[in-house]
Amino acid sequence: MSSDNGPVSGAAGSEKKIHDTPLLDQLESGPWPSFITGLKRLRDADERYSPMVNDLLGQLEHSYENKLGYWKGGTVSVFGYGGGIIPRFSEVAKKFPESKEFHTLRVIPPAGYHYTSDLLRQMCDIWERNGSGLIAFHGQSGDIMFQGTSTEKTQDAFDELNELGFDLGGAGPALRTSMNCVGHARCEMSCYDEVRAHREILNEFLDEMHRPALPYKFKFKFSGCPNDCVNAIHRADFAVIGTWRDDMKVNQAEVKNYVEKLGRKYIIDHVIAMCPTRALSLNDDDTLDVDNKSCVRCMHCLNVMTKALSPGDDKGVSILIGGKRALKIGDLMGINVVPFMKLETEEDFEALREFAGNVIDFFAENALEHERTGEMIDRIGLPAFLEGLGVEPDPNMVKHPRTSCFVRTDDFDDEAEKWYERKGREGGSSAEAAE
Amino acid sequence: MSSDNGPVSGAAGSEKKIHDTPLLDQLESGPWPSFITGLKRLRDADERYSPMVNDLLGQLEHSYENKLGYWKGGTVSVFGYGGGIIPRFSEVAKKFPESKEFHTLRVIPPAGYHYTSDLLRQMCDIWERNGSGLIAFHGQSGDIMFQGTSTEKTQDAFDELNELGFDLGGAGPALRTSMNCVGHARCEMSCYDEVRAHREILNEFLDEMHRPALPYKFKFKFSGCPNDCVNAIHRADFAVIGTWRDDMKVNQAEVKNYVEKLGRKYIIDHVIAMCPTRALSLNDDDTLDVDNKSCVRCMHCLNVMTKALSPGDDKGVSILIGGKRALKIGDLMGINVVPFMKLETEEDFEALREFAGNVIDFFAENALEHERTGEMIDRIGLPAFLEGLGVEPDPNMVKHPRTSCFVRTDDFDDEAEKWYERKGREGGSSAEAAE
Amino acid sequence: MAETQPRTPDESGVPDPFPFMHPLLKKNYGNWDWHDRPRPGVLHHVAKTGDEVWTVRAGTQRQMDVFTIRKLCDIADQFAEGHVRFTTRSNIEFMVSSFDKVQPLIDKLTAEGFPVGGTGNSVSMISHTQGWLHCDIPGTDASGVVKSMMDMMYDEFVKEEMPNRVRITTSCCQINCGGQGDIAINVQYTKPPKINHDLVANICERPAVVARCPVAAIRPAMVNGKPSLEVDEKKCVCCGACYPPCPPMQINGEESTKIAVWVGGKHSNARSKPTFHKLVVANLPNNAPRWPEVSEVVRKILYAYKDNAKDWERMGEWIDRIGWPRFFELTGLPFTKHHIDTWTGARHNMNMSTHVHF
Amino acid sequence: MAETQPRTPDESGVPDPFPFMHPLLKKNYGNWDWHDRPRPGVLHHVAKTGDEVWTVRAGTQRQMDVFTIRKLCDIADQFAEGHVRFTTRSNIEFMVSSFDKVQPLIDKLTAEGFPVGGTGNSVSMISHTQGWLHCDIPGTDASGVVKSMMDMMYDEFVKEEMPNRVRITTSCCQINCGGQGDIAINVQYTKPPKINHDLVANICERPAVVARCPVAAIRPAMVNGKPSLEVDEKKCVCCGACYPPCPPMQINGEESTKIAVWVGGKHSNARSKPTFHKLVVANLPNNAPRWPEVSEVVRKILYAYKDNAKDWERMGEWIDRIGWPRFFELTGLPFTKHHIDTWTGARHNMNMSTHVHF
Ligand code: SRM
Ligand code: SRM
Ligand code: SRM
Ligand code: SRM
Ligand code: SF4
Ligand code: SF4
Ligand code: SF4
Ligand code: SF4
Ligand code: SF4
Ligand code: SF4
Ligand code: SF4
Ligand code: SF4
Repeated sequence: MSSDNGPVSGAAGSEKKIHDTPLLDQLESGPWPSFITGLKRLRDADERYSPMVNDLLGQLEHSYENKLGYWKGGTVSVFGYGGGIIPRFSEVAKKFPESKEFHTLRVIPPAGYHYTSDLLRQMCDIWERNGSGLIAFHGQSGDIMFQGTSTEKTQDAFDELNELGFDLGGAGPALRTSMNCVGHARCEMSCYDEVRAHREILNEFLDEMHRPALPYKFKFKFSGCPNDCVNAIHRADFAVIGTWRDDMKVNQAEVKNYVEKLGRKYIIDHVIAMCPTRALSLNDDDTLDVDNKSCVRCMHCLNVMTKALSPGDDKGVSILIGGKRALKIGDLMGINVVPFMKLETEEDFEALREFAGNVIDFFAENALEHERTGEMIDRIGLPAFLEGLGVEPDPNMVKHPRTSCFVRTDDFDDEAEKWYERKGREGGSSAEAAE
Repeated sequence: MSSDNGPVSGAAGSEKKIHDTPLLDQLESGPWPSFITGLKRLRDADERYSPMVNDLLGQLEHSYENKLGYWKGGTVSVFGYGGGIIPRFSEVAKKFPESKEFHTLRVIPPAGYHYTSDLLRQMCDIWERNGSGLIAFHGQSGDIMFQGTSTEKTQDAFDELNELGFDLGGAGPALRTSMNCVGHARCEMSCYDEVRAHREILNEFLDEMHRPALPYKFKFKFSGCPNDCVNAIHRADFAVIGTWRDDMKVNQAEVKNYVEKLGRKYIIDHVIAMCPTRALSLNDDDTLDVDNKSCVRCMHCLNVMTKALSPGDDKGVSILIGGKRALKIGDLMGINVVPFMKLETEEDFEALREFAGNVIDFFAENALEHERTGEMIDRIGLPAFLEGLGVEPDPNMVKHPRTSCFVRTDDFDDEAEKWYERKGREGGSSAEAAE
Repeated sequence: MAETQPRTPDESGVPDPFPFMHPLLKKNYGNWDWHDRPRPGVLHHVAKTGDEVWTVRAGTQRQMDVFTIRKLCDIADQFAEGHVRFTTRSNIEFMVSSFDKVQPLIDKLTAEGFPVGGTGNSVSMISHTQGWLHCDIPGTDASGVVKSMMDMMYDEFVKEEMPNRVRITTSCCQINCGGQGDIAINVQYTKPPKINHDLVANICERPAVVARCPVAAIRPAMVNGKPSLEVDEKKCVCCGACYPPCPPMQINGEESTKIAVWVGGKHSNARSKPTFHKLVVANLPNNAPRWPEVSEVVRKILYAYKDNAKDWERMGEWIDRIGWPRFFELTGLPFTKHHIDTWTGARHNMNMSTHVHF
Repeated sequence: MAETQPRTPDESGVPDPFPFMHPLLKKNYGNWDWHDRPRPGVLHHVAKTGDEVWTVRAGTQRQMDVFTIRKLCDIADQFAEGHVRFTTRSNIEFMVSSFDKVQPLIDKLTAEGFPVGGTGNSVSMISHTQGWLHCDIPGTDASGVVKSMMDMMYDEFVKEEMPNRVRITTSCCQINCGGQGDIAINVQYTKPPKINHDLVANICERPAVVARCPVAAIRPAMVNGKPSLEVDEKKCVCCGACYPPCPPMQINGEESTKIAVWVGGKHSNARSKPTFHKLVVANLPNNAPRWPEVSEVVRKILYAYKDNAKDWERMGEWIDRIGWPRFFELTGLPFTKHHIDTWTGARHNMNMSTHVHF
């Protein structure tokens, strides 16, 4: 049980006892920046929030003692919106009255997490006026989390942030805040304009975010290449990941430099033998043989030899649907439902928005309550999902065709016809046929 | 509808019409040996069976016309046995009366399928006396199939074969006939005495073969090494496959010969880069670097360089449980339940027999009717199966540990204790600890 | 007494092979050193003792008449050393102790119509099941399919020109007594069973049949006042499992019984782990006696593999490298929704990555 | 009116980042050529225009007080160029246009207690969740666990001495808001929920709770005359999914709430496809405020990896090569029946081959 001693030495010299936190204090030592030290700084600073943070620390110490959490949910929102706030009411408010409410505002950051010092300072000021002074950059879904305010102050906090140009993110059974990797802004691997894709899609469906009405949450994530620096495949219902479909670019002179620097054996063991599809071979003259048709764009060789190898010119995205974590049926990764889609022209982006809309609509209409997109696909089968979306089956969607003979195939020939038709269509126009 | 024309020109000149077989006749052209030509030889030969084979051809032509089979099952057995005969009664016996019964005797061949010409001739003679003259070497389970005899002749056929030293194989819900690869008899990859293992186990449990009383069929198969030349993993409830656990043997001079003959690039692309665990590296002096701890004994490099590489000295077997084909829950492969077991001494073989007995017993007691061993394991979970057998869990049994957090682990520490105890025990005595 | 009391069997079990084994194999049992293949159809094994043995492998029709067997015996006696063995794939092998004997043996076998080959990186004999010849539930005839395909692939049996061995299987109903194959040619039903309601009550143990269905599509029902069974055709996956225990649930028929071709099954543990084969084409006609449509599909696959795979790559490993899109492109075969797994655990067979082949 | 009619929100959505982006990033947007890492914590990107930018990455506590944020802003203004970004892992990045500025910036950050590192083959910041600080269902405190582990691994953050990057995640309840990780440190419940039957009727929507259970272990029941819920403890897999919709089904407690450590999760598609992490140890005590037992396990795993993996191998790829037996040997950790999957599709995770590591 934490006891009280000493006053909160807040700015205005208010005379509230500060809680003893012997357990939390142990989290102040060690080289990594300490969140406890940070909280204490708040506790000891401005009276607008120091009492709240003092009691927060008290409750947290209480949690550390009893190894139990003491928050419960509730309903808090801002005018016009149904989500975006995570309301927290203390179950031990009697002991720690100042932090009896400790709500979090989820706020959408600039796409790609770019800030000026000026912007950050303004956010700090707003949060000192309207909250605890504690801000997290960022939540796992991508929000700036303004953590700790009262029901009363919630609207003001939002209003000020909103005036600054910021909007609330997602919570509940709704479209959620998204994220994109640094990509185009500072990465040579990037295969599409992540910021544009991210903003265009999310901003198109804001209604689904602000007024939760989906069967369950729905998340987009955007990575510029298969390195997937935002973990989209595992964590997004709809992952957009850059790739390319022509040959990678090879600078053989730079390849030779790498071979010279690292040695043949090193290159063979760490590049050639690590290619997942044996698409690489080192020639006897130290140049690289790339079998681009077998290359699966895993990025490995490009990652090792950044100066020698780069993505091709015919760039675009893959879309993987259905990633999520453990609840109910276990972790799911997204399935590659759109192996390739161009994303350059206005029409391309339009097509992406349309496809995203279709997926959301299908989800809204077909998922059971509290069922994620991936669970729905598992339940109805991928073919039914594709049919619902009007997406044509493609071998890149599967690791391999079915191994089970338990299926009714009497319309196989009709289905085959669709394939031949499609190939005919593509043959007329696409880049693949031009090879 | 096949019509009759011409007499059966059998030995004794009997005057039965031979059936027209225009469809079957089309299977006589082409370079591959024709079973139809063979059947016609029988039809045109000895009157003891030529009428039967004539009508058999008639019925078969009828099947080819209508694309339907016309056999049904029934009950036929020899004295003292409950299985081993596949009874066939014709549904079109009116049209083809001489082949109205066409039973098959499943007979266990010499382990490894070794024959003398003399032995084969004796079998032919017996089958001319007691059957159709049609013999299959061998059925997919490993039996010699003496195909086509009447209910009446079945016992005689068996008696003669049995006098010759041959016994009936399995059918029905019973232990089935097994097979082993050529192995020790003519293969340098072989890691144990397949003939001995095969014969000792099967002959121990003959009762389960001859008097079917298991929930469903149970099959053993024996391969001398992981090349698995009898397809044991997919097709056996109990697969015994040779392997070794010390270092493979490397003759570096022969390695160099291979590199010289085939070229560095070839060896790198076809051996080094094809090793599934990147356990190989080609040194700059054309010798081979083998990381034996990472090698999974896949056989590939040994297969390519038969003169340079061979299995180590500390040989033994892996046992995989639960393979089967499609019915009910889909194809299953065996799970590696015993990653390593020595198989050299009398005690080793005794231990194998005992383990096999335990598995059969567990199957007999726990499987549902018409449930194969693999299906049972799927239903109860591998841990329960291991516990039932008193087999300790080993990481080699799994591709990787569980990825699902849905499990109750409150006795984790007790289970951990068992592992440490076992490691302690092994540390005292085993080869692993001696590394 | 001979008539009334039959002979008691000698439960002798698996026979000892040593009395029948070639003397050099017996002598060097467990003591071999290395092998190579001097030419297609011939293996050359060298024992640690220095002993050498040559093996000549030849194709047979498996289901043999005694005259064929006796002819092989004659060859064994006259051109080899009286000892033979059969392989897992029903090929016959003649062992000889001197290389001199190899060519005459090959010549004789060839002259008598037994193809010499099936070794190394060739197409070996198709693993063979029963079919119309003997089985009680067949959708097609195994022997006819095997003969037709082997005729088409004869050259690839007697040569060793494939990237690695090609092991083909066939199954004459969806029970699939044939194994997994680099290529598998299997009956695939395409319609739910047609029930002869008059017979069900007498012939079928109804609860057992209900239990046999993998998707619980069968339920007991009264039809025309008789106890029978009903199939929910929306659920039925046309597996045919109900047919053996209940023959009135006829699964076969012109409309229903089709052939599917699968690829990429593998039993060996060499390089990649063993795998199941995967669907390539379904709904091919069951076109006895020669199955030309099936033959054509198999041929396409075989030669796409031959022309494109790297040495040592098995069918499935080749496709893993080049990717399924290219496989379908190279073979000119279609990819459809039916290729996408819908069975339990289907998700495990999906592409949950950005690894994509263009 | 200001009081009675609140402000209508400007539904502005995702803000445009360009006004905040470093000018060189903006200028070369989509036009970068290559990069390298001159030292741990520093990235050097070269654009096709020839422009160069250096990025210095530093660790933060994510959950920051405004004073910490302002300190970072001061550093950005004085030692960098006023522009920063945060990474997927809550590290902060300062972009500068000349290499000269790198060292002073590093020195300042270090002096102020912000570790510079987390790039390339280092251990980066642990992905961080809420825990006792804010969540309504936590089993432990994320911030405390992260702080404790990062202290232990500090050296590996500021150096680049790992075979490849190490990405660690933490989740403070079994809902797992943290992702997959090379190493994952997650709450693992070990007991079925304890039900406060007096509260169920008032607080819980019973059918919704019943539906939430993945193994159908919950059934409606009358307890002490009140409608409540019952758990079949034999079936219950202690997942905690019933707790959020029904807080009287308390899943947390000293006896129940333990920590499990997992390894080999991977998000990138580099070389191998993305994977889930796998269980290594369960039942570790939830020993706040420093979790020494967890720390020790993580340390063992980390250094076994560091000492044994080859360059570019991620944790899971390393283990795939050396094998799980050797992983358990090198770390000294136990393998138990609980490591053997029992969830739907368990079979897919079994070793169905003779590929064995000795
Ligand atoms: C705040 C945050 C953790 C953090 O500290 O970063 C978080 C916190 C919560 N998550 Fe989460 N999740 C957060 C990102 C995630 C992620 C990661 C992601 O989005 O990439 C996941 C895994 C991906 C996914 O969507 O599956 C995640 C999977 C869950 C789940 C399980 C969903 C599932 O289908 O398996 C739940 C439970 C639920 O939704 O019923 C959940 C539920 C919750 C709740 C609302 C608990 C609850 O049901 O009451 C937590 C509120 C904590 C609080 O008091 O603020 N949270 N949650 C993250 C959101 C911050 C933000 O907006 O940026
Ligand atoms: C004869 C043979 C095919 C051949 O021509 O080689 C054969 C023929 C039959 N098999 Fe088979 N199976 C034969 C080897 C196999 C194999 C291969 C093996 O043993 O390696 C398999 C796959 C492995 C396995 O055991 O799963 C096999 C899987 C089946 C199954 C499916 C079992 C399953 O659990 O999925 C059945 C159906 C059943 O048992 O109910 C079956 C059933 C049958 C029946 C008895 C059909 C029936 O239920 O009435 C067939 C009798 C045909 C006949 O008239 O002789 N047969 N059957 C093979 C046995 C010959 C021999 O004794 O040597
Ligand atoms: C004779 C036979 C065993 C028997 O007891 O009958 C046999 C004999 C040999 N096998 Fe086999 N295998 C035999 C069936 C198999 C099978 C089973 C099958 O065909 O159904 C397999 C598994 C096939 C699969 O994976 O589906 C099999 C997979 C192998 C492999 C692995 C090849 C691979 O890369 O995947 C090797 C290694 C090699 O090729 O060097 C091998 C190697 C060998 C060697 C070289 C072993 C040796 O050192 O003597 C033998 C000569 C092979 C050759 O044909 O060149 N044997 N071998 C079988 C001949 C069958 C036939 O007539 O065609
Ligand atoms: C800044 C950041 C993106 C962002 O928008 O914030 C980023 C930036 C870069 N990543 Fe990443 N990655 C970032 C999170 C990730 C993540 C997600 C995560 O950590 O949760 C992953 C997936 C991790 C996983 O698989 O679980 C990720 C997997 C990669 C990889 C693939 C590595 C691999 O071999 O598996 C590369 C390639 C490489 O290492 O060269 C990569 C490469 C890069 C490069 C080199 C790209 C480039 O050319 O500029 C960037 C510098 C990396 C470095 O630290 O040396 N990045 N990168 C993220 C920094 C996180 C941090 O502070 O530690
Ligand atoms: S995902 Fe690709 S494009 Fe995006 S930052 Fe990572 S490496 Fe660069
Ligand atoms: S990107 Fe990956 S798959 Fe493609 S060649 Fe390089 S290592 Fe191989
Ligand atoms: S399984 Fe191995 S030991 Fe047996 S014949 Fe084949 S290669 Fe030789
Ligand atoms: S046997 Fe297989 S795993 Fe072992 S080194 Fe050779 S190729 Fe690699
Ligand atoms: S595959 Fe079917 S039809 Fe062919 S033998 Fe086996 S059970 Fe009979
Ligand atoms: S064919 Fe198969 S799925 Fe259809 S009813 Fe019969 S057993 Fe069931
Ligand atoms: S992991 Fe659990 S306790 Fe932690 S933030 Fe997510 S829901 Fe809350
Ligand atoms: S803890 Fe999970 S498994 Fe147990 S009753 Fe609750 S929801 Fe069901």
